[in-house]
Parts: sequence; C-alpha cells; structure tokens
Amino acid sequence: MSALLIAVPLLIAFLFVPLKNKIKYILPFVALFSLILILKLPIEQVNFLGGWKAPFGITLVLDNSSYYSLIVVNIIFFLLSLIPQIIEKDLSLIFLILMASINGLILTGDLFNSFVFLEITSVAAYILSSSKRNYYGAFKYLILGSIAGAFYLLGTLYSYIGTGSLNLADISKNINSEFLAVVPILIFIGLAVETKIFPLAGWVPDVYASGSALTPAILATGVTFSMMYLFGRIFITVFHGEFLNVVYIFGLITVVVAELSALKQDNLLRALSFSSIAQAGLFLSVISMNSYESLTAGYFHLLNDITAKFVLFIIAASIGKSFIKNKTTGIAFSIASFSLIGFPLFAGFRSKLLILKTAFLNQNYILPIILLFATIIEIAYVLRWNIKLWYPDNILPQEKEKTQKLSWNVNLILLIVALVIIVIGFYPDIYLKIAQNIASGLTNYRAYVTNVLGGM
Amino acid sequence: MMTIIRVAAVLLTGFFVGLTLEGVSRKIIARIQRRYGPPWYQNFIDVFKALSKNGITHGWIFDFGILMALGGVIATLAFVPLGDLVAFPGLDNLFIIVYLFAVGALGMAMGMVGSGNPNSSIGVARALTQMLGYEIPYMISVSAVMYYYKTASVSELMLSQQDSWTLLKMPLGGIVAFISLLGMLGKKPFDTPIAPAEIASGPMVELSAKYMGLLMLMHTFSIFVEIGLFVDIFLGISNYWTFLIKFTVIWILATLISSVLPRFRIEQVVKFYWKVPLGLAFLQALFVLLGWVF
Amino acid sequence: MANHERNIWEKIADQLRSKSLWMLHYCTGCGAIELPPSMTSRFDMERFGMGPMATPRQADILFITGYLSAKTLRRVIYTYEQMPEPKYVIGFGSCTLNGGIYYDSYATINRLDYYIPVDLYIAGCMPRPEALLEAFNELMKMIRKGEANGWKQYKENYDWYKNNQIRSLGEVLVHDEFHE
Amino acid sequence: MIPISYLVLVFLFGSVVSYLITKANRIVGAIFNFLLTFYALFVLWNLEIGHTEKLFSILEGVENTFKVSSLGKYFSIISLIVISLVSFFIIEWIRKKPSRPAAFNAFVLIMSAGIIGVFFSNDLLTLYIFWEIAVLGSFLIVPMGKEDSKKAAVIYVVTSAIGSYMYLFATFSIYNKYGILEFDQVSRFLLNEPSNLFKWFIILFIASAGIAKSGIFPLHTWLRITHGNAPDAFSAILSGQLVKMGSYVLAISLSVFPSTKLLASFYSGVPLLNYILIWLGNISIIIGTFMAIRQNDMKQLIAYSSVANGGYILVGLGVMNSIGYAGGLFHVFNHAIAAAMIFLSFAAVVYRTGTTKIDEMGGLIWKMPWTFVTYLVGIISLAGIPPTSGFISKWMIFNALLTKGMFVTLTITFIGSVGSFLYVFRPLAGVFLGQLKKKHYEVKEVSPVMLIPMLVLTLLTLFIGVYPKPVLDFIVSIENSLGIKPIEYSGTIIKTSLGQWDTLTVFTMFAVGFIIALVLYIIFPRGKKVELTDQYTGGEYLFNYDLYHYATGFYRFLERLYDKHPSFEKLYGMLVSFFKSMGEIINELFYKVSPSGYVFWISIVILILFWVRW
Repeated sequence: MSALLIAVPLLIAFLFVPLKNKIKYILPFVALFSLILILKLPIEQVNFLGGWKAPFGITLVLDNSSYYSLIVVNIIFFLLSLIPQIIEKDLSLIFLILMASINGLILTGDLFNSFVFLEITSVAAYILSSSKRNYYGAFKYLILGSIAGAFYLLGTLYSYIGTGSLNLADISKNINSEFLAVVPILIFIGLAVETKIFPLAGWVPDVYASGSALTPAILATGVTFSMMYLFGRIFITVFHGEFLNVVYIFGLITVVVAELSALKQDNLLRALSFSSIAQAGLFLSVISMNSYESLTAGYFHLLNDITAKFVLFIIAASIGKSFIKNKTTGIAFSIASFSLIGFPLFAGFRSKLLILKTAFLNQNYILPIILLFATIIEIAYVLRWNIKLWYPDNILPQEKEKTQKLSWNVNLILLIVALVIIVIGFYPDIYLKIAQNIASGLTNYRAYVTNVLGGM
Repeated sequence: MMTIIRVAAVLLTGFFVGLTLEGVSRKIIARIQRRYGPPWYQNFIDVFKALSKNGITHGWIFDFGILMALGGVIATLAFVPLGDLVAFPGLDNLFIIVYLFAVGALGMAMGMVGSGNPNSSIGVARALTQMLGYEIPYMISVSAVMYYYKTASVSELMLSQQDSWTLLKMPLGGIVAFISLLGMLGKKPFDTPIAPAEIASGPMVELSAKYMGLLMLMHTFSIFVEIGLFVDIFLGISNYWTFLIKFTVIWILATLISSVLPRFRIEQVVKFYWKVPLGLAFLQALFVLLGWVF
Repeated sequence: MANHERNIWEKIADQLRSKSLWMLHYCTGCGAIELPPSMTSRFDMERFGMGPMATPRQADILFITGYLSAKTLRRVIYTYEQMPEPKYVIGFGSCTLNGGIYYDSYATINRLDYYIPVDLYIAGCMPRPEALLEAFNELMKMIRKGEANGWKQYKENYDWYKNNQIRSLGEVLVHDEFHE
Repeated sequence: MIPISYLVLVFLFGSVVSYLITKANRIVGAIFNFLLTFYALFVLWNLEIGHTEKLFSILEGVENTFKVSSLGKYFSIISLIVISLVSFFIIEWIRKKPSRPAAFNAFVLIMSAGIIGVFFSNDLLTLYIFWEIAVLGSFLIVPMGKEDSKKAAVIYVVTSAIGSYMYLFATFSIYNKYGILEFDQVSRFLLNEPSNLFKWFIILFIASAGIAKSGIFPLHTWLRITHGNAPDAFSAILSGQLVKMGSYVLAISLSVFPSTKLLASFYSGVPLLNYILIWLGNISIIIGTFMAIRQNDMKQLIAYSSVANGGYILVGLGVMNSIGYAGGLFHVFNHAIAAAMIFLSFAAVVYRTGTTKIDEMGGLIWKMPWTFVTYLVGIISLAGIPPTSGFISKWMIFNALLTKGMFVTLTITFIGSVGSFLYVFRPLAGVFLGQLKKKHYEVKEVSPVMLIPMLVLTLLTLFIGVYPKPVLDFIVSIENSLGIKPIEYSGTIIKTSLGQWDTLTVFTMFAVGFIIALVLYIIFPRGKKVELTDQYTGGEYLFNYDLYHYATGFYRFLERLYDKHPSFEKLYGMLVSFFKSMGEIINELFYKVSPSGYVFWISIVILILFWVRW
C-alpha cells in the first residue's frame, strides 16, 4: 500500500507530460489523495517489495517516525498545491516528482534506495532552484549536491563492505567499530549539504533567494524536514548516536555563523535563508544530545520552524516593499516571525523552552548560551525587516500603485498557518505528539530492527 | 502660637540683621579700598527705595517667580535654628533646608528667565552650574558631620558639639564648607552668575523697582540661611546672641576674603570645586569613617 | 512746570530716593574719564549711596557724558524710556548743553533737553569730579524738595519731545537694522 | 471580584475590539481604551493581597500562577494610573498623531495585558511570558514615531532581549537545580544553597532583565533613542511605566530573594553583590545626569534623566535597609508620575508646534500656560524639591546612604540631584520661557481633554508631597511582607534614625512664606506690564527677537569640560559593526564563493573530520 505514495505521483507525472499546463489543477487532488492514503495506513507496517524478506529485498518501513514525517511533508505539499499562483507551469511535474521522491526517502528502509531517492530529490530541487532564471545558484547547488551524493554513495559502499548489507535495520544490527570509523563521516558529508551544515551550505542563500516563492517554500520546509528525518534515522537509529558529538559542534558553529551572516543581508529572502541555515544547525545540535527528550524538542522546534518559514518565505518572495496593501499578509508574516524569534504566545516559544529545558537536563550549558545569543541576533534582523515592511520609509505613489494585492487563497492559507502558530503557542500538543512519535520511532532502534527483520 | 512668634522672630532677625550686615560689609569693603563708604543703614534705604518705584513686569511668570523665590527662602529661613531660637524643633532637618532652599532658587531662575532676556538665561545657567560646583563638596563635608553625630537635625547637630566645635574636630570639613559658603553667597571669586560687566548683572537684568527690592530681600534671607547653617553646624553651641556674633564674624571674614579677589570663569569655578574642596571633603569623610576625629 | 502737592508717602519715598541713587552712565564722550575718580577712593561716590548699575531697569539716573550723535541719541532715548519711574537725567559737560566743540557738527545734537528732560546740567569742558559731586548733591536736594520732575515733564509734554526727536532724527518707517 | 486572568484576557481580546473600533472612529477607540484601563485600575485597586489564581502549566512541576503580592499591587497601581491617564490624553492626541491609530490602540492594550501579568506573576516563568508580551506590545508602537524610531525599536527590543534572555538562562538554571520556579520557594532554596557563586549568578542574571529594562548602565543606551523617537504620548508610558517593570524585577531580585540574608555583608550590612549593583546605579546616575545636560532634544533629555532616576531607584533598592528600600519604592512612584507629566506636557507641545528641539521653541508659556504648569510641577518633583512628592524619596535615599556611611554613592546621588536642577531647567528656559518665536504666535493651548490628565497628575504629585500616607502605607505593607523593618511614620511626619520631617509643616511654611511675599508684592506700587520684546539690549535695536533667546548650547561652558567623554553608544555601535563585518567575512568566505571554493571547503571539512576521528 505504502508504495502507492511513491507510485501515484510518479505515475501521474508521467501520464500528464503532454498536458503539463493543466497539471497544476490536479496537484491538490494528488496531494489530498496521498494524505488520505497515509491516514488510512496502519502504523508499524513493513512493506516488502516483490515479496523479498528484509535483508534481501527492498523494504518500505512505516513506523511511528516515518508515518508522522509523511503526514507533515504531505500536508506541506497539499498546502503548497493549493497555491497554484506560485507554481510556475513547468514546475508542476517537478513538484510531483519531488513529492514521490520525498515520500520514498522517508519510507525507505534501505541505504542504497535512500541514495536513489536523495538523488531524485536533489535533481528535482536543482530544477526547482533554477526557476526565475537563477542558473548560477542552481549550478552551485548542483555541484555541491553531486559531490555530496558521491560521498553518500561512497558511504553506502563502505557500509556494504563493512556489514554486508544495505538494509538499515541490518546495518544497525551488525555495526562494528571498524565500520564506524569511516561510514558516518562519509554519510555526514553526504547529508551535510542538504541539512545545510556549515561550511557546506553555501548554496542555500543563492537558491532560496532566487525570487521564486515555491523554491524556498518547498526546500526550506518539506525537503528540509525529510532530510532531517533521514539524518535522524541514519545517525540515531542506525549508528546509535555515534559521531553525534562532531555534529553537535558543527551545528553550533552553523548557528553562530549563519546568524552573523544574516545580520548584514539587505535582501529579505537571503536573510531568511540564513535564518533557515541557523535553525537547521540548532536542530542538529539539539538532536545530537541524543535522548528522547532532546529529539522531541528538536523535532518540535523543526516543526515550528518550518511552519514559520513556510509563511515567511512565501510572503517574502511575493510581497513588494511594504505591507501597505496587504495587511492580512503582513499580520501572518509578523506572527510567523514572532514565532521564529520565540516570543511567548507563539509556537516558537514553546519549542525554545523545551530546548532549554532539555539542554539543562543534559547538563549542557553551552547550547542555551549559543541559542540565546543567536536569538538576540535573529531578533535584531527579523524585527528590523518587520518594521521595514510595516513602516516603509518613503514609498513613491507609483510604487504603491504597482504593488498588487495577494489573491485571497494565498492570504487564507497563510492566515490559517499563522493561526496554527498561535494555536500551537497555546496548545502545543498536536506538534508535540508528532515530535514525540518521531523521537520515539528514531530512538527505539531495537523495535525498528525487530520490526523490519522480523522477530530475531 | 509660640511657633508663630518664633517664626516671626526668626524672620525679623533675618531682615534686620541681614540688611545691617550687608551695609556693614559695604562699609568694610570701602575701608579696604580706602574709601569712606556708605552708612551702615544704606541697604535699608536701597530696599525701600527700590520697593517704592514704579517698575515694569514681563507677565505673570515674572511676578510669580519672584514671589516663589521670596516665599521659598522665607520658608527655608523659618527652619534654620538661630542658636537656641528654633522655630520648628525636631523638624529642622538639614536636607529639608537645603532642598527647600532650592525652591527659592528655582523660583528666581524661573521668573528671571521668564523676563525673556538672554542675559538672565545665561546668568541662571551659570548660577546652576556654579551650584553643581559648590553643592557637592558642601554636602559631603556636612554629611560627614551628620554621619559622625548620627543626626540630620541642625539644632541637634549644634547641641552635639559640647566638648568642642565641629570646626576643630573636623577642620578639613570646616574649610570645605567655608569655601563652599563663599560660592553659595556669590562672593567675589565666585560671582560669575551676576557678572555685571559681562552679562549686565545676569539674572537681574530685567528686574526693576519692586521686583528688585523683593529680590534683595530674598538675597538677604538666603545669606542668613547659608551662613546660619554653617554657624550652627560648625561653630559650636550658641544661644541667640552668640549665634549673631558668630554669624557676624563669619560674614565679615567672607567679605574680607572676597574683597581682595578677582573673579573666576564659570568652568574654573566648577573645576576648582571639584578638585580641591571635593578632595578635601572626601578626605574628611574618610577620616570620619576611620574614626580620626579630634 | 506743574508741581502738584506730594502726599506723605511720596515725601518719604523721595527722601529714600535721594539717599540711594543708582546710576546708568552713558559714556560716549571724553567725559567718562571723570567718573572713575569720582567713584574710587579719592572722591568716593558710594558714601552718598550712589553706585553704577548695569541695566536701565535698575537705574535712577541716566548720566550722559559728552556729545550725542544722531545715532547715539536714538539709543539714549530708547534707554531712557526703558528706565522705571521716577528717573532723572544729568547732562555732563558743554556738549550736552550747547554742543560744545561740536556745536557746528552736522552729526551731533546741540541741546539734549530738546529730546529728553534734563534735570541738571554740569557745565564745563570738562567738569572736574568736584563739580560732579556738587551736581549730585544738588540733584539730591532737588529730589528731596520734589523739584526734580523731569520724568513727569516728559510724560506731560510727550508730543513735544516726540516731535523734536522726529525732527532731528527723522521718522523711522522701515524697522530693520539699516534704518534705525 | 474579577480574577486577574480574566482581566488579562479581556485586555488581549479588547485589543482586537479596540483595533476594529479605532478603524471606524479613532476617538471612540481611544475612549474605549481609556475606559478599559480605568476599569482595570479600579479592579486592581480592589484586589486583596494573597489572592491566587492558577493559569497553566508549561513545565512539569511548575504551576504557573498569579498571586497578588503587595509589591506587585503597588507597581501595578502606579502603572495603571499612568496608563489610564495617558489613555485619556490620547483621546484627543490620536486625532493628529500616530500614523496607525488602530494598531496603536490595540498594542497599548496588549502591552497593558503583559504589564498586569508581570506584576502578578508568582513565578519566574510566568513573569517572563508576560514580560515578553509587554515588550512585544510596546515594541510595535515605537516605530510609529519620528524617523529614527524604526532603528530605535530594534535597539529597544534587542537590549530588552539581552536582559530577558539572561533572565531566562537563570530561570532554567533554577528549574534544573531545584525543579521549582515560585518566588518564595526559590528564595527558600537559595537560602539553603551552599554555593555562593550560584547565588551570585542567579541574582545577577535575574537582575539583568531589570537592568536592561530600567536603563541601568551598561544597558542604558536604548533609552535615549527609544524615548526620544517613540510617539510622544507613548513616551510617557515608556518612561513612566515600562521602565518601572525593570525596577520591579530589580526589586524582586534584591528583596524577594533576600540578598542581604543570602550573602555576607561587605560594607556596613550591604553585600558585595548589592554593592556592585549600587555602583551600576551610580554610573547610571552620572551618565544620565551629564548626558541629559548636553541634550538639545527635550525628549532625549528626559530620556537620559530616566537613566539617572533608574539609577536612583537601584541605589535605593540596593541598600536594602528599611529606609533605603522604602526610598527606592517611593522613587518608583515619583518618577513614574513625574516622567508621565513631563512627557505628556512635551507631547502637548509637540502636538502644537511639531518639534522637539529645544532651541526651535521659546516663550510657549504665554500660549500654553497649563502645559507649562504641568511641566513645572513635574520637574520640581523630578528634581526632588519640596513640597512635591519627589523630595520624599530622595530624602529617604540620602538618609539611607548616610546611615550606611556610603559617602561616594552619596556624592553621586548629590551630583544627580543637583545635576537634575540643571537639565530640567534647560527645557524650561528654552521651550517655555524666553522669547516667543514668530512662527509660534498662533499656537494655542491644547484642549481640556489633554489638560485634564496632566493636571490630575500634577495634583496627585502635590497631594502625595503633602500627604504621603497612601504611598507609605503601601510601602509599609511591602516591607512587612518581605521581612524588612518597615519605615516609621505618623501622620505626615516621616521618621528615620537621622531625624524626622513633616511634609505638612514644610508645605504650610512655604504657603506662609508665599503669602508674606504676596502681601509685600501687593502693598507696593504695581508694575507696568510691558511687551516681551521690550528688553534690555544694551541700547541696541533688535528686529528679530527670535534670536534674542538663549537656548542653543545652554550649558556649553560646562559641556566643554567633558566633550571628549567615552561613549557606550559608540562602543555598542562598534560592536554591532564588528558583528556585521564578521558576518560579511563569513559570507564572503563560505556562502558567496564559487563552486570550486565549495570543493575546497568540502576537502577541508573532510580533512578535519578524518583528523578528528583518527
């Protein structure tokens, strides 16, 4: 059943190649279909393709973590598909392919398969990022992505040599110290590009700030989330938290460096993309404390971040110099940015508290300091942008004429998401439940192994 | 009822003794300059002559400022113990006197600037700056005394000096307070605010007739408050008459010093006060803290 | 001169005024050189209760030493009108009396009392401090007797004085720094 | 009785209502705001001490609750007095002023909700949450002011964040160590804490939120630009109220956690920690005073005076004996009222003239006499001159310092006090007195709606100055609840170990003196009223009396002495540009390089990783 999540979008993409102008209007239905499909699926189900048992065949694993990750990612796709304005006509196909590959990436229980899906995702992302004639950024992304892919493949090879298997559960069962010395490094480099770790995230500002709304809205939310899921899956479930101390340091460096770089940006999209990098770094350093609580906090924070970023990126890319004509949009933007900063009443505050609590629980005093320091810088630039947009300095009348109103569906969706942010600020249980499920799925690697390989 | 009589006694003393001594000081200055000098009652004549003339006013704030100045200083004077003549026993807190005094100063400054003449604004700005200079060392040296005797009531401070005068116990503090006193009085090295040749007598530039007379009264009372405090705090126990003698001595001493000195520039005043007297005042405070009191 | 009867308060006030004369000296000419000896220890003006003042607001006497050009006369009148009443004017030296050595100058005025009421003239070119003190004593006597009434005269004959002033100085129509 | 949590909710939802009403009609919206805040004042006035409400629970083991303490009630009543009166002022002011009236009104209510929450929070986390709400509401209003106000808002919120994040860090340290956050429990645990370092850290970090908020050195720089550029009427709330939130946190960190019992005495009963805080207060007084003397912008001038008065409050609270603490608390009241009065009168002036530069105005007393009276009483109270209430607190602080023998601090408080005469006189002389400018001949007094709140504050100051019992009652109950020996007073006589004074006698004597002067004034001949332009000019004719006004460089001769002062504002500017250039370098090195550069960085990372692992 879960294979349909990959197959249906792909199939529709290929079927509708001749009608690619019309495909835009089918997207919501596809997204809705996969969402419903996921909700219908039972958790703790392993799908052996072709009937081959676990270590030998290709498996699609649907456990707590992948189930909820799928829900999150598909909701994002669904929401995006409801905003056809921002999807350029050629990109609808890519949208579908991306959807298929990300679903696959989350579902797969096989290291090589994950490489394949990673590459498909990357290719789709390259094409997406070349929209609005942003070829140089896309080229950068392509180069980096290819190198990363090579390393990922290398890691896959080494792990096959080391353990004789490509199945994640099998690797997890059979890891040994010799193997651990090399493979995490290679995989880490392979994933570092996509998880935006310093200094390999140079492509992010160029790609996110291309001016297209879709590119950052999908890359910073759905793709990032799935990459983070994959990262957690591999490093926590498979490698049992090995190598995470290095990730921790890289994460912290990423936070500081990205926030500092964001401070001086004079382009809102670039500033936001640096914020995105910083939040990714924060997430990585939080989950590298490797406990159930820290993972919960980390994924909760990631959820808040992508919710906020979803709103922020779409508005930043589609709004002009001010909110003069788009007040509702502006309100959504402000709510999202307050959540990003972590003002009370908004979702970001809850995750910040949780992170602080977890960090203190682990006797970790560096992370809170870095987090608070980074937040201060973030406050500086995010709020500066808010003020700049709300109180534009000197808008010429003809410029004011030119800024068009966003259409109602965009505003509605953005407002709903903003409302979700506020609701989460008061009742974080929904997000918290997702985060807790993902965390429990990732940390409980014994259950994962038994689930996939059968009762051994 | 007794309070009213005492207040009246204090005010009348202030009026008569103050104006007489001002005349005396003019006489003394004349004698130093080998002149004959005006009669001792000259200042009474001046005040009443000024009051008798038909002046000009620049509007209600001008009038109100003068009234506030005179009223504030009269109120201040009522709290100053003149030897054993204390109008409000127990309520003569030093801080009250110092800050109530500021009402008069503020009233004067406000009324004068209200005249709209920039010369008076300059004069007031200078006067306030000078206040920043002398008030700090004065308050520190007096605070050292208050800390030593554990009271802020002026009459109690006076009564605490049974064994010997505070001036002898804390000579540095006494010297600092005296130098500050010269600044408060606006006597010669520190008469920058009213420099007649530079800024046309500064704050008083637009004052005429009645207003000038009221201001002269206010000036007399202020002198009484300033020197009276010094005498009470530093010069031992005194009754009404010894108080007046000590008062006269201090007033003449201040006159003598001022009559032979030229005028400071305003920033020199501040620099001077914040270097020498403030340093000495701190030294005195340190001595008091260490218990080194004679 | 309309010399109306003074009441008792005015008599007392005049006594006081005569004992405390504050002076604004308008020193345009050479006569000013006679003031320092009069004030300092040789003659000591202060023993009569007299003293210099910085502003016309506080002054009782306007003391004019020397010639007045058309330009300075305008300032003198301005200053005189700023003084509070009662006020007295002393003209010092021949220049104020009849023009002195400038009697035929195109730029100076010859008689001060055409323009403001002069209570007392001191003749001479120039008068010595003794003459000055004599004059002050004379003025004090006049004040005590209620005879120094120039300021009342100025009020009563204001139009006459104004006409004289305008005739000499010309009427000022444009009020700015080039015309007054 | 209306529970506080409902009140907070009413304010939060009221903000939406207010937004909609103001959209329809500005004045009705402002009236709505006033009624709501006034109602809140009424409710808070009737709250009984000890009333507790449960709110929610974010962290396990910690019930977030509201609890009415005397301290919180005192602060909240002061705040609501200021806010409701300023709201009344806004009814008229809003006709002309803020660029977005609807948002302005809404944010004022959000801020008020936060403020009420702050003062009644019973634990550190609740306080933090409402604190940030108050910051959020106020920060959004600031950019509606003058052109610099956008920058000001960012500086304000960043400074505030620095303080509040240090606070948050301390909060979580406490939570991690003890598992509780309620104030009284925390103080109980702290009393049993063996580690001195931890106590220091906790108190300092919690106090730092207050330091940032009340503009204490070294986080004082935001006050100038924020107060100076915020919307005029809002500056009154900023300085009169929001800054007092900082004082509240300082009071909590010093007294609710009993610092004198926690730490050993360093100098005459004052622990070293308090002493350091007192020194921060001292430096603030010095900076505030001397920088205020220099300002030509009247709002920035009073902003610096807020720095100095924040220092006074900290000094008073830091001494932590009965009289000093009472002085600090009383000064909170005085400065709140005085700053509100002064900023409201400035708002009225700006409303009519449109400028805040002192030397662009003059002689406005002839056009706006009541505004002038408000300003006058405000500065008399600010400078601490009897018979206004401002003197009482200064007197208490002086007494406390004197009994402790802290002469250097005493000196600095004297400098601040005398210096305040200087700086408050500058706007008085430059704006209200002196020559009226030609362009302001047509200026009129503001309408009664704006005058009423100003005069109410004036009367309040004078009343408390003569009859301070209502405030002293509060202070006594606060000191009782905190275990400090309460200050003694009977009727209008306030007593300390150094002696006593009677507010009523002083006032009566002043009245008598004034009457004597008035009698003298009346019996002697009446003066002739002359024009303002009839001036002594040394005989010269003047034609532009606008220039015959001394306001530019009022204290230039004094300013010259410290022209080359070190500036923390510049230092922070340098710090910011350092961070920015660091960002620039990073950006150039890592994020902007060509693909070949990335390959280089990847190889570096690989090398590092391999080196680390092997």
